[in-house]
Amino acid sequence: MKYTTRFGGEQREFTIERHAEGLVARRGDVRHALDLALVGDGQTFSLLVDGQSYDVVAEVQGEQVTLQLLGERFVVHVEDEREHAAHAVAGHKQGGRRELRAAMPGIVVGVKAAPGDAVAEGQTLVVLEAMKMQNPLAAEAAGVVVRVLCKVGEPVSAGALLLELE
Amino acid sequence: MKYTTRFGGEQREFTIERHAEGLVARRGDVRHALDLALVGDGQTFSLLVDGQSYDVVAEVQGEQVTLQLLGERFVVHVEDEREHAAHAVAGHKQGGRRELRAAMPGIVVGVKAAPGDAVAEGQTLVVLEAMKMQNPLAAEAAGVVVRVLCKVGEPVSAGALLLELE
Amino acid sequence: MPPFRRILVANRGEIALRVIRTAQEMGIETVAVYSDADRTALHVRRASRAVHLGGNRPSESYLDIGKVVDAAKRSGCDALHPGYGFLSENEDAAAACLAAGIEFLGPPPAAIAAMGDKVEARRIAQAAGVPLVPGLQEDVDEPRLAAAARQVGYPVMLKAAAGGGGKGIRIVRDEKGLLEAFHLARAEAKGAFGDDRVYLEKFVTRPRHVEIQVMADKHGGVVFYGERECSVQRRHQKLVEESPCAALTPELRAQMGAAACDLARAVGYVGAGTVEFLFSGGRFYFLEMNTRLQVEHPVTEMRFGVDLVREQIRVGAGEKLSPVPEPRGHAIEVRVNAEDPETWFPSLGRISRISLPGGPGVRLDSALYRGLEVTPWYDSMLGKLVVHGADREQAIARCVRALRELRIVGVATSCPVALRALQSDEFRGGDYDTGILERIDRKPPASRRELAMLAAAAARFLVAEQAGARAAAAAHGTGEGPPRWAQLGRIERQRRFVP
Amino acid sequence: MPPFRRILVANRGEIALRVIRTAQEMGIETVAVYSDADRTALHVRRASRAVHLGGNRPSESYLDIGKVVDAAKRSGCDALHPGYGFLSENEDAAAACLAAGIEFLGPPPAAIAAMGDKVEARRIAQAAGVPLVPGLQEDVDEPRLAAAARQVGYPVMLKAAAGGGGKGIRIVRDEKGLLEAFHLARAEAKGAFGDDRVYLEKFVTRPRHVEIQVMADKHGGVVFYGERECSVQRRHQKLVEESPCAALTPELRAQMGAAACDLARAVGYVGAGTVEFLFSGGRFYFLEMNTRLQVEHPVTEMRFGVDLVREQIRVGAGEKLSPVPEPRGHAIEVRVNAEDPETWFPSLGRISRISLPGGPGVRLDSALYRGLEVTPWYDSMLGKLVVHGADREQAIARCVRALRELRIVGVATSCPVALRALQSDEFRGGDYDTGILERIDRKPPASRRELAMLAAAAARFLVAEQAGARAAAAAHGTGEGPPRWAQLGRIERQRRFVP
Repeated sequence: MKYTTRFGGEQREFTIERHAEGLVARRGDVRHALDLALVGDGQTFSLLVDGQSYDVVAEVQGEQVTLQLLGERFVVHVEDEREHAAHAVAGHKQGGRRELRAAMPGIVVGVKAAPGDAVAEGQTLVVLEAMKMQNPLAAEAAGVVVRVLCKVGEPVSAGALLLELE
Repeated sequence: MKYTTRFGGEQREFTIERHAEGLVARRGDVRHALDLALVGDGQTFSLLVDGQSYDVVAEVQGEQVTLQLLGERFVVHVEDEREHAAHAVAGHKQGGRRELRAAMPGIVVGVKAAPGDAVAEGQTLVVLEAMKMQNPLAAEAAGVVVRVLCKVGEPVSAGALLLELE
Repeated sequence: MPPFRRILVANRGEIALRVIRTAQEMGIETVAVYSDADRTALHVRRASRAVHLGGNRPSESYLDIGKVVDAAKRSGCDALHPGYGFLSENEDAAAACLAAGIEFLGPPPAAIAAMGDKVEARRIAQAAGVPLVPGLQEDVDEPRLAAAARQVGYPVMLKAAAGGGGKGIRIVRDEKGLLEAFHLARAEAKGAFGDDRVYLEKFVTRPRHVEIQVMADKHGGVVFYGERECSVQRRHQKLVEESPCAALTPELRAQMGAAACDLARAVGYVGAGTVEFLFSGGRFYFLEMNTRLQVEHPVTEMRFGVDLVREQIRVGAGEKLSPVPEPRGHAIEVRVNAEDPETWFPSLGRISRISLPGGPGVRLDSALYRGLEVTPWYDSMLGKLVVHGADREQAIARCVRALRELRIVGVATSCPVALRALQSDEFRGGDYDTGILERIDRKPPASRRELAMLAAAAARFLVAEQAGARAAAAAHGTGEGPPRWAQLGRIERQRRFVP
Repeated sequence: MPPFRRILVANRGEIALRVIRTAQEMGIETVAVYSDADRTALHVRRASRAVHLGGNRPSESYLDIGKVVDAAKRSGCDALHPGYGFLSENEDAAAACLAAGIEFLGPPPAAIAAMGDKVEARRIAQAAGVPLVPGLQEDVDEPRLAAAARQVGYPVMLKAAAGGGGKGIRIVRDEKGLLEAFHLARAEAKGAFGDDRVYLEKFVTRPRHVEIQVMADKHGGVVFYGERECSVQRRHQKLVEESPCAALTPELRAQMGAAACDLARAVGYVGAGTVEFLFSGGRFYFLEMNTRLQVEHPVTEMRFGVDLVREQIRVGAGEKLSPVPEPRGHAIEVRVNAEDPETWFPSLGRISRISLPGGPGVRLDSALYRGLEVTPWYDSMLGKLVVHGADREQAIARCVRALRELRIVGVATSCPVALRALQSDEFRGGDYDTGILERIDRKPPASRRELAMLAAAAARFLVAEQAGARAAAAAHGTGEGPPRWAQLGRIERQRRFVP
């Protein structure tokens, strides 16, 4: 199976196959002998790459894989061939509307934009208080505010739609 | 629900009921206010008895409850009313044949009795080697050996029938 | 004879567990208090008794002095340990305990009040001869401005007297910009606080945050247990602490310790306290005194081989201070916060898996358990990893090793950032300051990128292969069943020599 | 510069992990070896590299010198750490490493061979002036018998020269029974071993097992790190160890330490070793020398604040011994064995849940993980709990506290017996001997009986109530679903500011 992985702005393809002599991963001309063993309940596995040993925790949620590896945390996007093909088609259809959602449950303590405002990338739009901390939620890209769906003092759940941009 | 519990040769009855004010346990005239809360996945619970707090791990396997409590391990037999009634009937039908089964997987390194031998309670019948240790398996009660189903040098799984007594 | 019969632990999380552990070792019963969300928390399960306080908002439970003191009285406690946060620096709580005949395991209310008022604290410190950041404490006016700045020495800071949160602060590097900055600061102060008073202070460049652990008994005895360096901070929240501080000479340590003890004596201090200093250019300046046990106290405990909670309890019961042992080696603490390491956003969820570090020189203080729900109600700190080594280099290597062993699944943690701080040349060199975290990349290192991408693909491969195997097994009706040894174990447990 | 580039760890379980941890802290790569059953073991996952050896029988993997040394050569190792057990006291393994140009992290083959032969070891010890149990080492005949017994002093032991396993041993308390016992012992020896030679030794009553930790470098340096008391044993297997030994005076400690160092010098020892003594009536007698790192070495590490594996590696690389620090406080180790605490039977199964103790002064060395299958292939020891306290009383209280926190589900462990030993008056008093475990009740204490029975009933009530709730929910089609915060957490992770 061929996988397209994306992380930190880079993209790489790996082909992983089970051969008679074991698992093999290929990227271009480079081949790695893999040995992959699940530990207990399916979130941890032992990965040997050409004899080098890694203890990996992986939370697989659809195409998003959150890894813990050598004390680091990596959120890697992984598509198999079928998904990759499907996204290539869908990519052309994406619209221009963007949503700002609550990254965590909390209380809205600041709304920094009103409908019609032009906002820049990285500009704080809403401030959410959670765990005694003020968390600014910023625009991921420049745009114009279409709707504001929250107000100061209001508690919101994680994932709640707070604001729409165009 | 009424429970009959047995441990270390003693037997006690408890009635546990959910009242408006909370859970109540009764044994004879003694009443205890209980607060029982499951932790995570169902093997650990927090037990408050009249405000006293206990952190309990309980493995419930049918009528056998293996508890971890204050650093100790207790294997308690617990029957509910229905089970208790069923056992009372079945109790009259029990036969005289007893089995010696392997308490763990291992290798038979000694067979200390032959068919026809009269053996005393506590007498070693079979020696099983497991984890580099010699484990003597003894008769739980006096009797006469009917059949020997294992031989020295043979590996056996846990629960394997080794010997029958009458 | 234990010094108390029963202690109410007026806190939650790892610090409540910390106090319970020591009390249990001393043969003292403990009473936990809890909010709705904390019914199955470890502090409730490990205490001798537990009392429900109320709702999840701290004001309905852990911050409600009436409820807490009432719980202590009704459950027959003769002492109360406030932990840190919540009521620990609340003089009313201390006074309420006093009134109820319950020993508050902290300083007297007057000492809490004196150190809680930052202006008063500076005044007392100055009177006790403790060095302050040089400056004019009162309102400075235009005529005196230039002379004052020259006297203090550039760079200087202009601060709103009524200020807070960084508003109304201007840093001035030379006389040229002084006047303009003064007018701007006044205007900003007026706008932000309705009060245009401004004062002038030396701007401490590249400050380190160094603090002294003090302990005082009721017989006038005051000692200190060396220092802790806490400069690895973000948003003024500490992330990594160590002891000793790499920048301190024995002379400076002795001076800072003496200053901290003088301050404790000046306010009639009892129990554990921490005097925080800014340290820069070989000089130290009083910042504030925290009148409680500090989060990072285990750093001191590992180095000195002492139990500071035991000492708190002992001196609270009127016993005299134990002698301070010689410190040994080097200790480092890393706070484990439920936070996204790239954004610092809180990370909420249910802890589905924990794997803890172990082996030599590793201590873990946490109230984590599998199944714990990390909610937004309380602090994001899940626990603390503390290590000890024969020297600083060993302690750093050990801390890195332990961080790699630590696995928490269900929420993201701040640990990767701590790991990168520990591995940075700046930290390893020992010459760092409170700006260190701003200079560290919060994103995972590029050097591991290829490996991570391959591992992620492998994870998806494994999941797919497993799903395929399950589907095949289901089609053939074989199922999966528990593994062989587990089956055997089960048989073993059920059958012995059954009649 | 690390002293080695890459170390092969020729072991499994907690000791393999122990070595990997220190090597990692020293910047040395590690190569794990594993049998089929150990593919996902922690030592495999935590090492830098891993090499498969073969089947689960030790002879097919961990005991196969050829395979192990070949793995070390092929993976480019310049040193090999044998741990304890397996090849650790095998002179052929040490010699094979030597021949392959790989540093064996233990003593030279000759020292292993000398101490491995118990008769030879006694001879060398005697020559080095190390006290032995008094007696006649050679065959004793009837004419010399009475005189020899009088000289040694009653009670005496008659032992089969070719003996073992307790056969052919007779204890004689006075001269009256001597001759009869002698004839019986000869007959028994003849019957059991086909050899009727018998020797005579003083019977050491109420012996304590006390051992000295030595460390030697390649430059003639030999030091000792105090003693460990290991008298809490069953079937000659240690269960609880502590340091210091409550019965030792500073003078005795110095004498035993000097004797142990003399013995190490006499055999040209290098690395870590342990000299075991019987201690009784204020006197000590050489028992044997273990030419490897001991299971209970962490007791010494906690008290001295040292890393003995680091020292092994350093001296193996030709470095000189580090100075021995002053010991501090008291340390206790409890072995955690997968055994039924009432029968000592091995307990096998899959570890479904672990909850580890933490907080001050607690160390855990284990290779446990959730999902681990405890199989009959290897030793039943799952790990070790080690605590440190300011004094013995504190250490005992801490160990009791930590044992109460430790939860392992899936197999039974020996911990309840250790807990009861620690809580016994005999242990607390400090005046105990190797018979202590026989005097302790292995059944759970009656005082908790009522509580346990109530808790068991409550557990069944809860299970039934939960099953009822699930059934009701299924009937109403509401289901259970994940808890609220977990759901929210999931949403959070998936959505941010999606276009």
